[in-house]
Amino acid sequence: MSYHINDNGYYGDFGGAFIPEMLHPNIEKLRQNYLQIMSDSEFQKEFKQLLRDYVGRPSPLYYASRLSKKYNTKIYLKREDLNHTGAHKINNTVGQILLAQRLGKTRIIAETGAGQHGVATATVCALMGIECIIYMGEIDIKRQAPNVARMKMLGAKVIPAMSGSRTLKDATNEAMRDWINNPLDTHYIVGSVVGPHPYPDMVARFQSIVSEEIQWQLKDQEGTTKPDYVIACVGGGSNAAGAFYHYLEDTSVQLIAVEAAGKGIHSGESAATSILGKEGIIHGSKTLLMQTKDGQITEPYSISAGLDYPGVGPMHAHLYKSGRAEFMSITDDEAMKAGLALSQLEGIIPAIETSHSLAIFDHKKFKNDDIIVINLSGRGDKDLQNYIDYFKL
Amino acid sequence: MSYHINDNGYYGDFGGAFIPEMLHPNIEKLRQNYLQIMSDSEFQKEFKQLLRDYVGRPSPLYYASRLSKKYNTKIYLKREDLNHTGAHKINNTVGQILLAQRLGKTRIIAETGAGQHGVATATVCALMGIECIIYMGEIDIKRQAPNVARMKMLGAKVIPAMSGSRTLKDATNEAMRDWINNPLDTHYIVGSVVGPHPYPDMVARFQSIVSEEIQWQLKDQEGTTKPDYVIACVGGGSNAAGAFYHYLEDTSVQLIAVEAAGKGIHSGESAATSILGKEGIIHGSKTLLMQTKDGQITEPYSISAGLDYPGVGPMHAHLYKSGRAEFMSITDDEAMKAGLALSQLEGIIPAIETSHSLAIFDHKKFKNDDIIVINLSGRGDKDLQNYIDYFKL
Amino acid sequence: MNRIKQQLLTDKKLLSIYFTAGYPNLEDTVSIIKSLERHGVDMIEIGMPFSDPLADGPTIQDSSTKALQNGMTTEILFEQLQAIRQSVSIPLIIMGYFNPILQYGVEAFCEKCQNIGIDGLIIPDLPMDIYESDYRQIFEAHGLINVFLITPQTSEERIQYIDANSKGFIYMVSSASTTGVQVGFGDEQTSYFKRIADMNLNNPQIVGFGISNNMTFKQATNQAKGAIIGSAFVKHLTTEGIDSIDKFINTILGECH
Amino acid sequence: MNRIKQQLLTDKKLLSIYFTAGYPNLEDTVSIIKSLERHGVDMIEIGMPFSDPLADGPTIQDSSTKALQNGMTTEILFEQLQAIRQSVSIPLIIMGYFNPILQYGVEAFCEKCQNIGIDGLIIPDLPMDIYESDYRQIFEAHGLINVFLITPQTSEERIQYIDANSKGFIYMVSSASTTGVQVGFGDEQTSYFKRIADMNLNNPQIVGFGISNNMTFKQATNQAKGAIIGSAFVKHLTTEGIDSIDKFINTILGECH
Ligand SMILES: Cc1ncc(COP(=O)(O)O)c(C=O)c1O
Ligand SMILES: Cc1ncc(COP(=O)(O)O)c(C=O)c1O
Repeated sequence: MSYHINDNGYYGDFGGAFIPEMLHPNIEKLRQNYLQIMSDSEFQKEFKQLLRDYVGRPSPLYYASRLSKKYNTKIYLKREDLNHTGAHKINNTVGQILLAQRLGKTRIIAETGAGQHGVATATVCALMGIECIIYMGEIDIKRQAPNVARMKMLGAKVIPAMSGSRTLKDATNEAMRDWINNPLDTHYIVGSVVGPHPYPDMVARFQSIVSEEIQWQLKDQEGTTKPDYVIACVGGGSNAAGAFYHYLEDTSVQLIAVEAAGKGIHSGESAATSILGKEGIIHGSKTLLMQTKDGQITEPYSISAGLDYPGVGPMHAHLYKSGRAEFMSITDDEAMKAGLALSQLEGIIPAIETSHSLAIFDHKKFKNDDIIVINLSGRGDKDLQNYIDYFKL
Repeated sequence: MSYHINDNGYYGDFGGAFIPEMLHPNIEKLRQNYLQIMSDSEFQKEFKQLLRDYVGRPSPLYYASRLSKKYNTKIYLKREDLNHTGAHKINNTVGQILLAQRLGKTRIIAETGAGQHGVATATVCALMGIECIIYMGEIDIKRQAPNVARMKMLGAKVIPAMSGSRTLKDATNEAMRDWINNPLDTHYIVGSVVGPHPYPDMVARFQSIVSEEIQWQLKDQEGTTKPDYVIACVGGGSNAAGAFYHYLEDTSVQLIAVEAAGKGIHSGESAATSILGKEGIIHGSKTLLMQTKDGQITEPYSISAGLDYPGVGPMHAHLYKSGRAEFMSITDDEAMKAGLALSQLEGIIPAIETSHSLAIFDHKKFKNDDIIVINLSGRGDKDLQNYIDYFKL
Repeated sequence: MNRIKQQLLTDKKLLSIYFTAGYPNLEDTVSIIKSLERHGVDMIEIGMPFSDPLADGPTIQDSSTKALQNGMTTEILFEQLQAIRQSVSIPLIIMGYFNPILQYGVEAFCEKCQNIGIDGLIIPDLPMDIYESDYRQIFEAHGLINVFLITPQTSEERIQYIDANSKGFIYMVSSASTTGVQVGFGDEQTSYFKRIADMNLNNPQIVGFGISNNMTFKQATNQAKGAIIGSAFVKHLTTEGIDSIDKFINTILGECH
Repeated sequence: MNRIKQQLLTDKKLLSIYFTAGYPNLEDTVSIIKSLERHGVDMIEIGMPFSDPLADGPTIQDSSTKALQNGMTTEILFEQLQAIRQSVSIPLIIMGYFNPILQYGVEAFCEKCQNIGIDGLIIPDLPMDIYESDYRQIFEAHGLINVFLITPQTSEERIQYIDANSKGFIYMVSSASTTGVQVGFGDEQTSYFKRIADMNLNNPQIVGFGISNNMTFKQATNQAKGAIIGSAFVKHLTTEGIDSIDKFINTILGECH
């Protein structure tokens, strides 16, 4: 069984491009060109150079000795929090802005949840001098205020999404509407491995730099390119896709995807898509999503804006259904505690999204010689107020 | 003429250790041991490994093409903003915490202005599991709230300095008092190239990694290890010391130090130490400082908490007096504008401290083939509220 | 013969009206349909409300949210329409996003439509290639016409392809926009209308998006076979309620139709 | 003979009092000095206020800030002391941080002190090695004794070195602390006092820091030659003003001295 995309744009049963005709020209142009553009050597050169000189790659693979000691196993943190703008999201936006330029686009739109993708998009737009519009749920605008401020500093226009749950899902709807209304000059920089084909594959390829680096970094430090486990949180699934990518076909490496259980999986306030979801269509792709019996998309909940999404990317739906990856879910409380623990054990304040991955050690035992790589997808600066309020610091 | 420290702990006429007897044992122990500890190969190995895997070094040397175009010259940004915790300060705290461990210390104190050094100190203390107390002026606690939140998340205790101007100078006094009261178990991690010998030299050596990297990075990109100019802002002077270090003796490389002119050099609200200061003693070293005729230390002012200090390190006093470096001063308004400009030109939101360096292009013309390296000492996340309020974004 | 095809054979310019089922009130569906037919509308698109109608503008989006809050479901809609053919004879098309249909079961959905007497479907997020490979057979087995869209950005080649695979009419989106965004037609649209007319397609075209009064209706149907009004009608329902539908239709068709 | 040396030759235990010049009021300096002598104090340390007194605790720090706000300067202090020797005969020591002295000019400062009749200086942030190399000659040329500190952390070797270079007494800091922090002496201090006494230094020792009442005064002077009170006296001035200095001295020395 393959875990990569097939020629029709599917991962197993999931994927495809369920899009309104209005988006057809844009999506089709992307589909026809993305692989060729991305494999062009000039593109690769420019991409790699920006990743190095602008983003600050390679991000370190840091052996967390105090955390390892606490759980009596070997834990490496892949430090995407050290990237410019503070999360893995920028790997993708750097790639897509170069692609957008080659497609002749002069206006960029994006959706954002935690604001990290919005900031990463506003950043590359500033870098290239391109107009930038960011859609963000009204609730998320409130709970991720620092990132809203950053987008404004970077010259982007932030438009609140006022419908539905006023979070990531609704921001995505608004971005798609914008694209429908501005098909010629605009490129939509989707922020995760979601949306119609070729987005999931394209974003996964841009993020695959993460596991590409893990391979040689682990080789340097442990003498093997293969960890026993790779662990990542899943909102849409881009940081997980990046961390899993080069290990997808090698089943000796166990993959663990961590979702947000919010106030508890069965509390009615959660975003644990794989467990609670059913197959369906959201934002242009067939995947797992949380929905009513009637096919209405459910409003998810998580304390973490970046995981507060009712779907997962089609790659992850496939990894779940096929059993290739283990899916776990972590509540708000567990995540917050794990975030504080990492801060005080290793001096790294993680994004609340990432804190979900860090919380699994209280649920799952590992052997003392297991090599575990956790994708530390982002830093917690954007979440400080939430942490402070939560812990009454 | 040498620009490095001499055997007596002086840079030319400046430096020394004007300390109360109560600090003598600590300072003396440091002085006797720092060079030996720092040159120990185990120490170097651990230090370099933490810089790589934990801090994320090397920090990129990024060619800022849009900025270069705007000013018709070649501008490289040394990306200390990409370090873990977001500024150059951590280079020094990683070094000092390793040193403190070797000196058998179990409690760490530090002063902080912008909060970057406080965060960097709290970070390494969490990393090593060592108690951490941070002194911070009450005014700075207000204007750098995100960093206060970070220190708390990291488990540090933040104690407000309520005397004097309630900024960096007063926090430093409090930290010294603490050290006097706790001479046995405590190491004081000074955050800049200030304080009694051997601090200025020790901090400069830890920060010298910055120019060490610039040399080979520039060689890679421009075929020469030597830029025409190296530019850095100066609060106490540590980021400048790091960026200048390996170029100090090579006068073909011009050094520019940028100070905060606040509301104008002669407004009475400024921190332009070299221009306004006279020789004297502050925080244990003989240097240039802003003071009254009567030798009372003046309360400085700058919109940037990290530059809001009435002294400069003795190395910089010497660079000023000898003419080795050119000193410029930039007002609040000029700095804020330059910060916004970089955000929107290059997608990098700088710390307000750093924005001062970026503002000099409106004061000084460079040739179109000049190679200029600006030390981008930190990111602006901590300053977002100030930027937002200032520009009413 | 399918009622849509029949209606397309008449030589009048067709007025088709979209409304969101369950809006303004859950039980308004049947009254609205009857009223529309009574006042001269030629075809009706019954909108199945969806939580995330990404091809629609704020008006239809809001009406969908309200309809769902009113309790509208696929099941209830089918119940409401159960006896519709006892009183209504113009073509009825269900317009809905694909996920609710998928959850209902595509085959079950089509069967239900057939039993009720629905003539066609418009599913904005079911692209033609997926329809062709996976669903055409089912739709056709139940006598349902699936209507495809073209836009000003659709390439000539793709228009030909859509035309070749369409069985009733082509839904011609007047401009690149989600519903309700346009305010009137300018040169760009006029030349687009002409360009499509000149292609002499097999399927007649009905123009949708941006039609809100007699002028835009006339512009739209100058060369096309008909026009669809959505947002403007939903807005009318919001402000005027369901009792003055005649007034709305009259302003569209002009006083003396 | 220098008044300090003379005083040290008496066999009584010496009480030395520190106060901040210009506090509580700018003009209190002379009255305080006179009152202290009148009520039996053996030696006085006149504190020159400094903006950043980093070896002092909050009490002395606050009094310094207030004194500066009151307008105290080096110039004014010298003016106030100009005629002090007409009425006061006990040793007078100026205690101040080095920067104001440096700005005044070390030589000019010493000359002024000599003219006034100041006997010694305590400059906490002027370490012995710098004093030795740069300033001893100047101080001695003007008959000034520079007093050095030792603390519980000072090594035996360094104590010997300080003793060898001291010319009056050694200021023995009772414990590692900025002024005003201690509340009483425990075992640690007692054994420290004993350890120093056993060294049989050339210079007598006067204990400072943490002396606030008769008990701590007695403990401190059990083996040392005398004790210096700073924070406790400044606190007394703050709460009681300058008129009840006798009461303060009495509690320190015990009722029947
Ligand atoms: C730090 C961080 N981690 C994870 C996520 C979740 O996104 P994804 O699942 O695409 O990695 C986000 C989204 O904003 C994020 O900011
Ligand atoms: C980002 C940044 N730059 C510069 C400074 C000034 O310090 P220094 O002059 O020691 O580099 C600070 C101090 O906090 C800082 O945070």
